[in-house]
Amino acid sequence: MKVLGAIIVLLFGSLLIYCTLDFPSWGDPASPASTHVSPYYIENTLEDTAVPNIVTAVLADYRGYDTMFETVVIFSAGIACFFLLRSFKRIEPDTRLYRHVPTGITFRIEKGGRYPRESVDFERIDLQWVPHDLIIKTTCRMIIPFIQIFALYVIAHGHHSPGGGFQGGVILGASVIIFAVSHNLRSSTNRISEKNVVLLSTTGVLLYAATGGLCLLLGSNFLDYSALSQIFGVDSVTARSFGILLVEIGVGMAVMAVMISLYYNLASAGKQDEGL
Amino acid sequence: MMWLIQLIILIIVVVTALAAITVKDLLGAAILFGAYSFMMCLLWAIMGAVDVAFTEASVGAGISTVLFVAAVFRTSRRTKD
Amino acid sequence: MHDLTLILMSKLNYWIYILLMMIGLYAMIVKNNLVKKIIGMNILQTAVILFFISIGAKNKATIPIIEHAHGPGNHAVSAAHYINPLPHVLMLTAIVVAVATLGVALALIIKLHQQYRTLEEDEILAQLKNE
Amino acid sequence: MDVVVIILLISGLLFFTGGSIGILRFPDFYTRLHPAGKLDTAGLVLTMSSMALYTLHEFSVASLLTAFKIILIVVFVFFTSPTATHAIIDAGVRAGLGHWTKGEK
Repeated sequence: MKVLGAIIVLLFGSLLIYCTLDFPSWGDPASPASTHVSPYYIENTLEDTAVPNIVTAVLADYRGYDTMFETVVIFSAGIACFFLLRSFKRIEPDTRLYRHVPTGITFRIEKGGRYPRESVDFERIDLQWVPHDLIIKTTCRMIIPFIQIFALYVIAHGHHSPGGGFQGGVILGASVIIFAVSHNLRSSTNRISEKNVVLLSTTGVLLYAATGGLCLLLGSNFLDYSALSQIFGVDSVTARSFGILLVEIGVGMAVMAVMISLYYNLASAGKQDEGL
Repeated sequence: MMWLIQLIILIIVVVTALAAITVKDLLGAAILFGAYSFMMCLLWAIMGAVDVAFTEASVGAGISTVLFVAAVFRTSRRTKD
Repeated sequence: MHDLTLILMSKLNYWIYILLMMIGLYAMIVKNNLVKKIIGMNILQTAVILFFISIGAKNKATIPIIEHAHGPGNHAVSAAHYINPLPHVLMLTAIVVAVATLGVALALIIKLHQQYRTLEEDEILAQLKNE
Repeated sequence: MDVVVIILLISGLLFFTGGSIGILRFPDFYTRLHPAGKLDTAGLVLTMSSMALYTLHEFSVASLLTAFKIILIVVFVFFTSPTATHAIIDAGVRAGLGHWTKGEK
Protein backbone atom coordinates (compact mmCIF):
# COMPACT_ATOMS: atom_id res chain seq x y z
CA MET A 1 0.00 0.00 0.00
CA LYS A 2 2.78 2.35 0.94
CA VAL A 3 4.71 1.75 -2.28
CA LEU A 4 1.59 1.98 -4.41
CA GLY A 5 0.61 5.25 -2.76
CA ALA A 6 4.09 6.67 -3.23
CA ILE A 7 4.05 5.72 -6.94
CA ILE A 8 0.67 7.38 -7.46
CA VAL A 9 1.79 10.50 -5.65
CA LEU A 10 5.03 10.70 -7.63
CA LEU A 11 3.17 10.28 -10.93
CA PHE A 12 0.75 13.04 -9.92
CA GLY A 13 3.59 15.32 -8.90
CA SER A 14 5.65 14.80 -12.02
CA LEU A 15 2.60 15.46 -14.18
CA LEU A 16 1.97 18.73 -12.37
CA ILE A 17 5.64 19.74 -12.58
CA TYR A 18 5.55 19.07 -16.32
CA CYS A 19 2.55 21.39 -16.51
CA THR A 20 4.36 24.22 -14.73
CA LEU A 21 6.65 24.64 -17.74
CA ASP A 22 3.78 26.34 -19.54
CA PHE A 23 3.02 28.69 -16.67
CA PRO A 24 3.76 32.40 -16.78
CA SER A 25 6.66 33.22 -14.48
CA TRP A 26 5.93 34.22 -10.91
CA GLY A 27 4.59 37.73 -10.51
CA ASP A 28 4.15 38.42 -14.20
CA PRO A 29 1.72 41.38 -14.58
CA ALA A 30 0.68 40.19 -18.06
CA SER A 31 -0.29 36.68 -16.99
CA PRO A 32 -3.68 35.42 -18.21
CA ALA A 33 -5.07 35.36 -14.68
CA SER A 34 -4.73 39.11 -14.29
CA THR A 35 -5.65 40.37 -17.73
CA HIS A 36 -9.27 39.43 -18.39
CA VAL A 37 -11.75 40.36 -15.70
CA SER A 38 -9.73 41.62 -12.77
CA PRO A 39 -8.66 44.99 -14.33
CA TYR A 40 -12.33 45.88 -14.54
CA TYR A 41 -12.76 45.26 -10.82
CA ILE A 42 -9.64 47.20 -9.91
CA GLU A 43 -10.48 50.23 -12.02
CA ASN A 44 -14.20 50.53 -11.40
CA THR A 45 -14.70 49.46 -7.79
CA LEU A 46 -14.25 52.88 -6.27
CA GLU A 47 -16.59 54.59 -8.74
CA ASP A 48 -19.22 51.86 -8.52
CA THR A 49 -19.38 51.17 -4.81
CA ALA A 50 -17.28 53.74 -2.90
CA VAL A 51 -15.45 50.90 -1.16
CA PRO A 52 -11.63 51.14 -1.22
CA ASN A 53 -11.03 47.50 -0.31
CA ILE A 54 -11.52 45.74 -3.64
CA VAL A 55 -11.72 42.30 -2.06
CA THR A 56 -14.70 43.26 0.11
CA ALA A 57 -16.47 44.90 -2.81
CA VAL A 58 -16.00 41.92 -5.13
CA LEU A 59 -16.92 39.48 -2.37
CA ALA A 60 -20.17 41.08 -1.31
CA ASP A 61 -21.28 43.03 -4.32
CA TYR A 62 -20.06 41.78 -7.69
CA ARG A 63 -20.04 38.17 -6.58
CA GLY A 64 -22.68 38.46 -3.89
CA TYR A 65 -24.68 35.51 -5.16
CA ASP A 66 -21.62 33.28 -4.82
CA THR A 67 -20.94 34.47 -1.27
CA MET A 68 -24.55 33.93 -0.27
CA PHE A 69 -24.31 30.25 -1.06
CA GLU A 70 -20.90 30.01 0.60
CA THR A 71 -22.67 31.18 3.74
CA VAL A 72 -25.35 28.55 3.15
CA VAL A 73 -22.59 25.92 2.85
CA ILE A 74 -21.16 26.94 6.22
CA PHE A 75 -24.62 26.95 7.78
CA SER A 76 -25.37 23.48 6.43
CA ALA A 77 -22.02 22.22 7.76
CA GLY A 78 -23.04 23.42 11.21
CA ILE A 79 -26.42 21.71 10.86
CA ALA A 80 -24.76 18.50 9.59
CA CYS A 81 -22.43 18.42 12.59
CA PHE A 82 -25.42 19.00 14.87
CA PHE A 83 -27.40 16.12 13.43
CA LEU A 84 -24.39 13.77 13.34
CA LEU A 85 -23.36 14.22 16.93
CA ARG A 86 -26.15 15.64 19.02
CA SER A 87 -27.77 12.97 21.17
CA PHE A 88 -31.22 13.97 22.31
CA LYS A 89 -31.52 11.13 24.82
CA ARG A 90 -30.80 12.71 28.14
CA ILE A 91 -28.40 10.23 29.73
CA GLU A 92 -27.71 11.36 33.26
CA PRO A 93 -24.31 10.33 34.56
CA ASP A 94 -24.27 8.10 37.64
CA THR A 95 -22.78 10.73 39.87
CA ARG A 96 -22.72 14.47 39.96
CA LEU A 97 -20.06 16.58 41.53
CA TYR A 98 -20.84 19.77 43.40
CA ARG A 99 -18.42 22.12 45.00
CA HIS A 100 -18.96 24.40 47.95
CA VAL A 101 -17.10 27.49 46.85
CA PRO A 102 -16.15 29.20 50.17
CA THR A 103 -14.65 26.08 51.73
CA GLY A 104 -13.58 24.24 48.60
CA ILE A 105 -15.21 20.95 49.65
CA THR A 106 -16.36 18.70 46.81
CA PHE A 107 -19.60 16.71 47.19
CA ARG A 108 -20.20 13.57 45.24
CA ILE A 109 -23.88 12.79 44.90
CA GLU A 110 -25.03 9.42 43.61
CA LYS A 111 -28.04 8.98 41.35
CA GLY A 112 -31.27 9.32 43.26
CA GLY A 113 -29.83 11.66 45.82
CA ARG A 114 -31.12 15.15 46.30
CA TYR A 115 -29.13 17.64 44.27
CA PRO A 116 -28.42 20.97 45.92
CA ARG A 117 -29.73 24.11 44.29
CA GLU A 118 -27.07 25.89 42.26
CA SER A 119 -26.19 29.25 43.71
CA VAL A 120 -23.15 31.41 44.28
CA ASP A 121 -21.98 29.06 47.03
CA PHE A 122 -22.74 25.76 45.33
CA GLU A 123 -21.61 25.10 41.79
CA ARG A 124 -21.85 21.98 39.71
CA ILE A 125 -18.49 20.90 38.33
CA ASP A 126 -17.31 18.47 35.67
CA LEU A 127 -16.34 14.93 36.48
CA GLN A 128 -12.77 15.59 35.33
CA TRP A 129 -12.56 18.79 37.26
CA VAL A 130 -9.25 20.45 38.00
CA PRO A 131 -8.85 23.30 40.49
CA HIS A 132 -9.55 26.77 39.19
CA ASP A 133 -6.66 28.69 37.81
CA LEU A 134 -7.10 32.28 38.87
CA ILE A 135 -4.51 33.71 36.48
CA ILE A 136 -5.98 32.16 33.35
CA LYS A 137 -9.55 32.98 34.32
CA THR A 138 -8.77 36.61 35.11
CA THR A 139 -6.76 37.15 31.95
CA CYS A 140 -9.49 35.65 29.78
CA ARG A 141 -12.16 37.70 31.52
CA MET A 142 -10.09 40.81 30.87
CA ILE A 143 -9.18 40.06 27.28
CA ILE A 144 -12.55 38.81 25.94
CA PRO A 145 -14.28 42.24 25.73
CA PHE A 146 -11.36 43.58 23.71
CA ILE A 147 -11.52 40.60 21.37
CA GLN A 148 -15.21 41.21 20.80
CA ILE A 149 -14.75 44.92 20.19
CA PHE A 150 -11.97 44.11 17.74
CA ALA A 151 -14.23 41.64 15.96
CA LEU A 152 -16.99 44.22 15.58
CA TYR A 153 -14.39 46.69 14.30
CA VAL A 154 -13.22 44.13 11.75
CA ILE A 155 -16.78 43.62 10.50
CA ALA A 156 -17.64 47.30 10.35
CA HIS A 157 -14.30 48.53 9.03
CA GLY A 158 -13.97 45.90 6.32
CA HIS A 159 -14.62 48.55 3.70
CA HIS A 160 -11.37 50.39 4.37
CA SER A 161 -8.99 47.79 5.78
CA PRO A 162 -8.57 44.03 5.52
CA GLY A 163 -11.46 42.31 7.18
CA GLY A 164 -15.09 41.61 6.71
CA GLY A 165 -17.85 39.32 7.76
CA PHE A 166 -15.96 36.05 7.63
CA GLN A 167 -12.98 37.19 9.69
CA GLY A 168 -15.02 39.16 12.20
CA GLY A 169 -17.44 36.29 12.67
CA VAL A 170 -14.63 33.84 13.27
CA ILE A 171 -13.04 36.16 15.84
CA LEU A 172 -16.37 36.63 17.63
CA GLY A 173 -16.80 32.86 17.72
CA ALA A 174 -13.25 32.47 19.02
CA SER A 175 -13.99 34.81 21.93
CA VAL A 176 -16.83 32.55 23.08
CA ILE A 177 -14.62 29.49 22.57
CA ILE A 178 -11.90 31.06 24.73
CA PHE A 179 -14.51 31.62 27.44
CA ALA A 180 -15.63 27.98 27.19
CA VAL A 181 -12.04 26.73 27.40
CA SER A 182 -11.01 28.92 30.30
CA HIS A 183 -14.14 28.31 32.39
CA ASN A 184 -16.18 25.28 31.42
CA LEU A 185 -18.70 24.39 28.77
CA ARG A 186 -21.67 24.64 31.11
CA SER A 187 -21.04 28.25 32.09
CA SER A 188 -20.62 29.06 28.40
CA THR A 189 -23.92 27.41 27.42
CA ASN A 190 -25.58 29.29 30.27
CA ARG A 191 -24.63 32.53 28.56
CA ILE A 192 -25.15 31.58 24.92
CA SER A 193 -27.45 28.58 24.78
CA GLU A 194 -27.57 26.13 21.93
CA LYS A 195 -30.99 27.34 20.87
CA ASN A 196 -29.74 30.90 20.56
CA VAL A 197 -26.73 29.76 18.55
CA VAL A 198 -28.88 27.98 15.97
CA LEU A 199 -31.25 30.94 15.86
CA LEU A 200 -28.35 33.31 15.25
CA SER A 201 -26.97 31.24 12.39
CA THR A 202 -30.33 31.08 10.64
CA THR A 203 -30.83 34.81 11.24
CA GLY A 204 -27.50 35.54 9.61
CA VAL A 205 -28.28 33.59 6.46
CA LEU A 206 -31.77 35.06 6.32
CA LEU A 207 -30.41 38.60 6.73
CA TYR A 208 -28.25 38.04 3.66
CA ALA A 209 -31.12 36.64 1.64
CA ALA A 210 -33.49 39.35 2.89
CA THR A 211 -31.15 42.07 1.70
CA GLY A 212 -31.26 40.53 -1.75
CA GLY A 213 -35.02 40.13 -1.59
CA LEU A 214 -35.45 43.75 -0.53
CA CYS A 215 -33.65 44.80 -3.69
CA LEU A 216 -36.08 42.63 -5.66
CA LEU A 217 -39.05 44.29 -3.96
CA LEU A 218 -37.69 47.72 -4.74
CA GLY A 219 -37.75 46.89 -8.43
CA SER A 220 -34.19 45.89 -9.13
CA ASN A 221 -32.20 42.70 -9.56
CA PHE A 222 -31.47 40.26 -6.73
CA LEU A 223 -28.59 41.63 -4.60
CA ASP A 224 -28.32 44.83 -6.64
CA TYR A 225 -27.87 47.16 -3.71
CA SER A 226 -28.21 50.40 -5.64
CA ALA A 227 -31.97 50.00 -5.25
CA LEU A 228 -31.54 50.51 -1.50
CA SER A 229 -30.98 54.23 -2.13
CA GLN A 230 -34.77 54.70 -1.95
CA ILE A 231 -34.73 53.49 1.67
CA PHE A 232 -31.58 55.11 2.97
CA GLY A 233 -32.07 58.33 1.06
CA VAL A 234 -28.57 58.47 -0.38
CA ASP A 235 -27.18 58.24 -3.87
CA SER A 236 -26.89 54.81 -5.45
CA VAL A 237 -23.10 54.49 -5.00
CA THR A 238 -23.27 55.01 -1.23
CA ALA A 239 -26.30 52.72 -1.10
CA ARG A 240 -24.16 49.95 -2.52
CA SER A 241 -21.62 50.36 0.27
CA PHE A 242 -24.45 50.27 2.83
CA GLY A 243 -25.76 47.10 1.25
CA ILE A 244 -22.31 45.54 1.52
CA LEU A 245 -22.27 46.39 5.23
CA LEU A 246 -25.68 44.75 5.78
CA VAL A 247 -24.57 41.62 4.01
CA GLU A 248 -21.32 41.48 5.98
CA ILE A 249 -23.26 41.65 9.25
CA GLY A 250 -25.36 38.71 8.11
CA VAL A 251 -22.26 36.71 7.17
CA GLY A 252 -20.64 37.57 10.49
CA MET A 253 -23.62 36.36 12.51
CA ALA A 254 -23.88 33.11 10.58
CA VAL A 255 -20.16 32.33 10.77
CA MET A 256 -19.94 33.16 14.48
CA ALA A 257 -22.90 30.95 15.35
CA VAL A 258 -21.66 28.04 13.25
CA MET A 259 -18.19 28.18 14.81
CA ILE A 260 -19.66 28.16 18.34
CA SER A 261 -22.01 25.33 17.47
CA LEU A 262 -19.19 23.26 15.95
CA TYR A 263 -17.13 23.74 19.10
CA TYR A 264 -20.02 22.88 21.45
CA ASN A 265 -20.80 19.69 19.58
CA LEU A 266 -17.22 18.53 19.03
CA ALA A 267 -15.90 19.30 22.51
CA SER A 268 -18.72 17.51 24.30
CA ALA A 269 -19.22 14.73 21.70
CA GLY A 270 -22.83 15.84 21.29
CA LYS A 271 -23.92 15.63 24.92
CA GLN A 272 -23.34 19.33 25.63
CA ASP A 273 -22.62 18.81 29.31
CA GLU A 274 -18.86 18.71 29.72
CA GLY A 275 -16.35 20.27 27.39
CA LEU A 276 -12.59 20.40 27.25
CA MET B 1 15.28 40.17 -0.89
CA MET B 2 11.55 39.50 -0.58
CA TRP B 3 12.06 36.43 -2.72
CA LEU B 4 14.57 35.06 -0.22
CA ILE B 5 12.25 35.51 2.77
CA GLN B 6 9.53 33.77 0.80
CA LEU B 7 11.83 30.86 0.06
CA ILE B 8 12.81 30.46 3.72
CA ILE B 9 9.18 30.47 4.82
CA LEU B 10 8.31 27.96 2.09
CA ILE B 11 10.99 25.61 3.40
CA ILE B 12 9.63 25.97 6.95
CA VAL B 13 6.14 25.23 5.61
CA VAL B 14 7.31 22.02 3.93
CA VAL B 15 9.14 20.92 7.09
CA THR B 16 6.13 21.54 9.34
CA ALA B 17 3.84 19.74 6.89
CA LEU B 18 6.15 16.71 6.87
CA ALA B 19 6.38 16.80 10.66
CA ALA B 20 2.60 17.06 11.06
CA ILE B 21 1.99 13.90 9.08
CA THR B 22 4.84 11.85 10.55
CA VAL B 23 4.69 12.63 14.29
CA LYS B 24 3.37 9.77 16.39
CA ASP B 25 1.12 11.80 18.67
CA LEU B 26 -2.15 13.23 17.42
CA LEU B 27 -2.10 16.20 19.79
CA GLY B 28 1.38 17.10 18.55
CA ALA B 29 0.16 16.71 14.98
CA ALA B 30 -2.67 19.14 15.67
CA ILE B 31 -0.30 21.73 17.13
CA LEU B 32 2.13 21.30 14.22
CA PHE B 33 -0.75 21.78 11.83
CA GLY B 34 -1.49 25.06 13.59
CA ALA B 35 2.13 26.12 13.08
CA TYR B 36 1.84 25.14 9.41
CA SER B 37 -1.27 27.31 9.04
CA PHE B 38 0.43 30.24 10.69
CA MET B 39 3.45 30.01 8.38
CA MET B 40 1.06 29.84 5.43
CA CYS B 41 -0.59 33.04 6.72
CA LEU B 42 2.80 34.79 6.79
CA LEU B 43 3.41 33.68 3.21
CA TRP B 44 0.14 35.17 2.05
CA ALA B 45 0.81 38.40 3.86
CA ILE B 46 4.11 38.63 1.97
CA MET B 47 2.34 37.96 -1.32
CA GLY B 48 -0.01 40.86 -0.64
CA ALA B 49 -3.18 38.89 0.02
CA VAL B 50 -3.95 40.62 3.33
CA ASP B 51 -7.58 39.53 3.54
CA VAL B 52 -6.71 35.90 2.95
CA ALA B 53 -3.87 36.08 5.47
CA PHE B 54 -6.21 37.56 8.05
CA THR B 55 -8.76 34.81 7.46
CA GLU B 56 -6.13 32.11 7.69
CA ALA B 57 -4.70 33.56 10.90
CA SER B 58 -8.08 33.48 12.57
CA VAL B 59 -9.45 30.30 11.02
CA GLY B 60 -6.49 28.05 10.34
CA ALA B 61 -4.29 28.87 13.30
CA GLY B 62 -7.13 29.58 15.72
CA ILE B 63 -10.36 27.69 15.24
CA SER B 64 -9.24 24.57 13.39
CA THR B 65 -6.50 23.85 15.95
CA VAL B 66 -9.10 24.10 18.71
CA LEU B 67 -11.43 21.79 16.79
CA PHE B 68 -8.62 19.26 16.26
CA VAL B 69 -7.71 19.36 19.96
CA ALA B 70 -11.37 18.92 20.94
CA ALA B 71 -11.78 15.93 18.62
CA VAL B 72 -8.55 14.30 19.81
CA PHE B 73 -9.67 14.88 23.41
CA ARG B 74 -12.94 13.09 22.70
CA THR B 75 -11.36 10.17 20.82
CA SER B 76 -7.88 8.76 21.35
CA ARG B 77 -4.47 10.30 21.20
CA ARG B 78 -2.28 7.39 20.12
CA THR B 79 -1.56 6.49 16.53
CA LYS B 80 0.48 3.80 14.86
CA ASP B 81 1.93 5.87 12.07
CA MET C 1 23.84 30.10 -15.46
CA HIS C 2 21.85 33.30 -15.57
CA ASP C 3 19.03 31.55 -17.42
CA LEU C 4 18.98 28.82 -14.81
CA THR C 5 18.55 31.32 -11.98
CA LEU C 6 15.78 33.00 -13.92
CA ILE C 7 13.93 29.72 -14.41
CA LEU C 8 14.45 28.84 -10.75
CA MET C 9 13.14 32.22 -9.62
CA SER C 10 10.07 31.98 -11.77
CA LYS C 11 9.25 28.32 -11.27
CA LEU C 12 10.66 27.22 -7.90
CA ASN C 13 7.66 28.52 -5.97
CA TYR C 14 5.29 26.45 -8.08
CA TRP C 15 7.40 23.35 -7.51
CA ILE C 16 7.26 23.80 -3.78
CA TYR C 17 3.48 24.10 -3.91
CA ILE C 18 3.38 20.87 -5.86
CA LEU C 19 5.59 19.28 -3.20
CA LEU C 20 3.08 20.38 -0.56
CA MET C 21 0.23 18.92 -2.60
CA MET C 22 2.13 15.65 -2.88
CA ILE C 23 2.65 15.57 0.91
CA GLY C 24 -1.06 16.05 1.47
CA LEU C 25 -2.07 13.46 -1.08
CA TYR C 26 0.44 10.96 0.32
CA ALA C 27 -0.99 11.43 3.81
CA MET C 28 -4.51 10.93 2.49
CA ILE C 29 -3.65 7.72 0.63
CA VAL C 30 -1.11 5.99 2.83
CA LYS C 31 -1.67 7.02 6.46
CA ASN C 32 -3.69 4.61 8.52
CA ASN C 33 -5.01 6.99 11.14
CA LEU C 34 -8.13 8.97 10.29
CA VAL C 35 -7.01 12.20 11.96
CA LYS C 36 -3.79 12.02 9.94
CA LYS C 37 -5.87 11.66 6.79
CA ILE C 38 -7.80 14.79 7.68
CA ILE C 39 -4.58 16.70 8.31
CA GLY C 40 -3.42 15.55 4.87
CA MET C 41 -6.67 16.76 3.35
CA ASN C 42 -6.18 20.17 4.93
CA ILE C 43 -2.58 20.38 3.72
CA LEU C 44 -3.75 19.58 0.17
CA GLN C 45 -6.43 22.25 0.45
CA THR C 46 -4.00 24.89 1.70
CA ALA C 47 -1.53 24.07 -1.07
CA VAL C 48 -4.22 24.59 -3.69
CA ILE C 49 -5.17 27.90 -2.06
CA LEU C 50 -1.52 28.95 -2.02
CA PHE C 51 -1.25 28.16 -5.72
CA PHE C 52 -4.30 30.27 -6.51
CA ILE C 53 -3.00 33.21 -4.47
CA SER C 54 0.37 33.07 -6.17
CA ILE C 55 -1.04 33.20 -9.70
CA GLY C 56 -2.64 36.49 -8.70
CA ALA C 57 0.64 38.02 -7.53
CA LYS C 58 2.19 40.85 -9.53
CA ASN C 59 5.64 42.32 -9.35
CA LYS C 60 5.86 45.95 -8.26
CA ALA C 61 2.22 46.05 -7.19
CA THR C 62 0.63 46.78 -3.86
CA ILE C 63 -2.17 45.23 -1.82
CA PRO C 64 -5.68 45.49 -3.31
CA ILE C 65 -6.88 48.39 -1.18
CA ILE C 66 -7.10 51.61 -3.12
CA GLU C 67 -4.85 54.30 -1.68
CA HIS C 68 -6.09 57.81 -0.86
CA ALA C 69 -9.64 56.80 -1.65
CA HIS C 70 -11.33 59.70 0.11
CA GLY C 71 -9.05 62.62 -0.17
CA PRO C 72 -7.64 65.34 -2.35
CA GLY C 73 -5.15 63.02 -4.05
CA ASN C 74 -7.89 61.25 -5.95
CA HIS C 75 -6.33 59.98 -9.15
CA ALA C 76 -7.23 57.43 -11.76
CA VAL C 77 -6.68 53.84 -10.68
CA SER C 78 -4.42 51.79 -12.92
CA ALA C 79 -4.81 48.03 -12.91
CA ALA C 80 -1.08 47.34 -13.02
CA HIS C 81 -0.63 49.07 -9.67
CA TYR C 82 -2.70 46.64 -7.62
CA ILE C 83 -2.52 42.89 -7.09
CA ASN C 84 -5.21 40.83 -8.77
CA PRO C 85 -8.03 40.67 -6.17
CA LEU C 86 -10.09 37.94 -7.81
CA PRO C 87 -8.17 34.87 -6.49
CA HIS C 88 -8.22 36.42 -3.03
CA VAL C 89 -12.00 36.59 -3.08
CA LEU C 90 -12.39 33.01 -4.27
CA MET C 91 -9.88 31.64 -1.76
CA LEU C 92 -11.16 33.66 1.19
CA THR C 93 -14.44 31.81 1.02
CA ALA C 94 -12.61 28.55 0.35
CA ILE C 95 -10.75 28.83 3.66
CA VAL C 96 -13.93 29.31 5.66
CA VAL C 97 -15.62 26.45 3.81
CA ALA C 98 -12.49 24.36 4.61
CA VAL C 99 -13.02 24.85 8.34
CA ALA C 100 -16.68 23.91 7.94
CA THR C 101 -15.78 20.65 6.17
CA LEU C 102 -13.15 20.07 8.85
CA GLY C 103 -15.88 20.29 11.48
CA VAL C 104 -18.06 17.76 9.68
CA ALA C 105 -15.10 15.40 9.18
CA LEU C 106 -14.19 15.55 12.86
CA ALA C 107 -17.82 14.90 13.79
CA LEU C 108 -17.76 11.78 11.60
CA ILE C 109 -14.52 10.69 13.31
CA ILE C 110 -16.04 11.08 16.78
CA LYS C 111 -19.06 9.05 15.64
CA LEU C 112 -16.77 6.31 14.25
CA HIS C 113 -14.82 6.23 17.49
CA GLN C 114 -18.00 5.84 19.49
CA GLN C 115 -18.95 2.88 17.32
CA TYR C 116 -15.64 1.05 16.92
CA ARG C 117 -13.46 2.40 19.75
CA THR C 118 -10.53 2.97 17.41
CA LEU C 119 -9.28 5.47 14.84
CA GLU C 120 -7.10 3.12 12.80
CA GLU C 121 -8.52 2.30 9.40
CA ASP C 122 -7.37 -1.33 9.27
CA GLU C 123 -8.82 -2.11 12.70
CA ILE C 124 -12.16 -0.67 11.67
CA LEU C 125 -12.08 -2.75 8.46
CA ALA C 126 -11.25 -5.89 10.44
CA GLN C 127 -14.14 -5.26 12.81
CA LEU C 128 -16.44 -4.77 9.83
CA LYS C 129 -15.31 -8.09 8.34
CA ASN C 130 -15.99 -9.95 11.57
CA GLU C 131 -19.56 -8.80 11.77
CA MET D 1 15.63 59.41 16.46
CA ASP D 2 17.06 56.80 14.08
CA VAL D 3 19.73 55.89 16.59
CA VAL D 4 17.13 55.17 19.26
CA VAL D 5 15.13 53.04 16.82
CA ILE D 6 18.19 51.01 15.85
CA ILE D 7 19.30 50.54 19.46
CA LEU D 8 15.82 49.35 20.50
CA LEU D 9 15.56 47.02 17.51
CA ILE D 10 18.97 45.45 18.07
CA SER D 11 18.39 44.95 21.79
CA GLY D 12 15.02 43.37 21.02
CA LEU D 13 16.61 41.01 18.53
CA LEU D 14 19.24 40.18 21.16
CA PHE D 15 16.45 39.12 23.53
CA PHE D 16 14.87 36.99 20.80
CA THR D 17 18.21 35.30 20.09
CA GLY D 18 18.68 34.59 23.78
CA GLY D 19 15.20 33.11 23.96
CA SER D 20 15.83 30.82 20.99
CA ILE D 21 19.17 29.65 22.36
CA GLY D 22 17.56 29.07 25.74
CA ILE D 23 14.77 26.94 24.27
CA LEU D 24 17.34 24.84 22.46
CA ARG D 25 19.92 24.55 25.23
CA PHE D 26 18.01 24.16 28.48
CA PRO D 27 17.65 20.62 29.78
CA ASP D 28 13.96 20.11 30.57
CA PHE D 29 10.40 21.28 29.98
CA TYR D 30 10.12 23.87 32.76
CA THR D 31 13.46 25.56 32.16
CA ARG D 32 12.75 25.67 28.44
CA LEU D 33 9.52 27.54 28.99
CA HIS D 34 11.30 30.09 31.12
CA PRO D 35 13.08 31.83 28.19
CA ALA D 36 10.03 31.27 26.00
CA GLY D 37 7.84 33.20 28.39
CA LYS D 38 10.13 35.99 29.47
CA LEU D 39 12.59 36.78 26.71
CA ASP D 40 10.04 36.67 23.92
CA THR D 41 7.83 39.16 25.71
CA ALA D 42 10.76 41.48 26.40
CA GLY D 43 12.03 41.22 22.83
CA LEU D 44 8.60 41.87 21.42
CA VAL D 45 8.09 44.93 23.63
CA LEU D 46 11.44 46.39 22.51
CA THR D 47 11.04 45.69 18.78
CA MET D 48 7.44 46.88 18.70
CA SER D 49 8.24 50.11 20.51
CA SER D 50 11.05 50.73 18.05
CA MET D 51 8.56 50.26 15.20
CA ALA D 52 6.13 52.66 16.87
CA LEU D 53 8.92 55.24 17.05
CA TYR D 54 9.78 54.59 13.42
CA THR D 55 6.21 55.25 12.27
CA LEU D 56 6.25 58.55 14.17
CA HIS D 57 9.02 59.71 11.86
CA GLU D 58 6.64 61.81 9.80
CA PHE D 59 4.45 63.24 12.49
CA SER D 60 0.75 63.29 11.56
CA VAL D 61 -2.58 62.05 12.93
CA ALA D 62 -2.47 58.87 10.85
CA SER D 63 1.02 57.90 12.01
CA LEU D 64 0.06 58.67 15.61
CA LEU D 65 -2.89 56.28 15.21
CA THR D 66 -0.63 53.57 13.79
CA ALA D 67 1.81 53.98 16.67
CA PHE D 68 -1.08 53.73 19.12
CA LYS D 69 -2.21 50.47 17.51
CA ILE D 70 1.30 49.04 17.78
CA ILE D 71 1.42 50.00 21.47
CA LEU D 72 -1.95 48.24 21.93
CA ILE D 73 -0.45 45.05 20.43
CA VAL D 74 2.39 45.33 22.95
CA VAL D 75 -0.08 45.71 25.84
CA PHE D 76 -2.12 42.66 24.87
CA VAL D 77 0.91 40.46 24.24
CA PHE D 78 2.26 41.63 27.58
CA PHE D 79 -0.84 40.18 29.24
CA THR D 80 -1.40 37.05 27.22
CA SER D 81 2.06 35.62 26.57
CA PRO D 82 2.96 35.02 30.26
CA THR D 83 -0.54 33.65 30.81
CA ALA D 84 -0.07 31.14 28.01
CA THR D 85 3.29 30.07 29.44
CA HIS D 86 1.70 29.75 32.87
CA ALA D 87 -1.07 27.56 31.43
CA ILE D 88 1.43 25.26 29.72
CA ILE D 89 3.56 24.89 32.85
CA ASP D 90 0.43 24.30 34.93
CA ALA D 91 -0.62 21.51 32.57
CA GLY D 92 2.86 20.02 32.88
CA VAL D 93 2.65 20.03 36.68
CA ARG D 94 -0.80 18.43 36.62
CA ALA D 95 0.34 15.76 34.19
CA GLY D 96 3.01 14.83 36.72
CA LEU D 97 6.09 15.76 34.73
CA GLY D 98 9.20 15.67 36.88
CA HIS D 99 11.81 18.35 36.86
CA TRP D 100 15.46 18.10 35.96
CA THR D 101 18.01 17.64 38.71
CA LYS D 102 21.73 18.17 38.55
CA GLY D 103 23.68 15.27 37.11
CA GLU D 104 20.81 13.85 35.08
CA LYS D 105 21.18 13.48 31.36
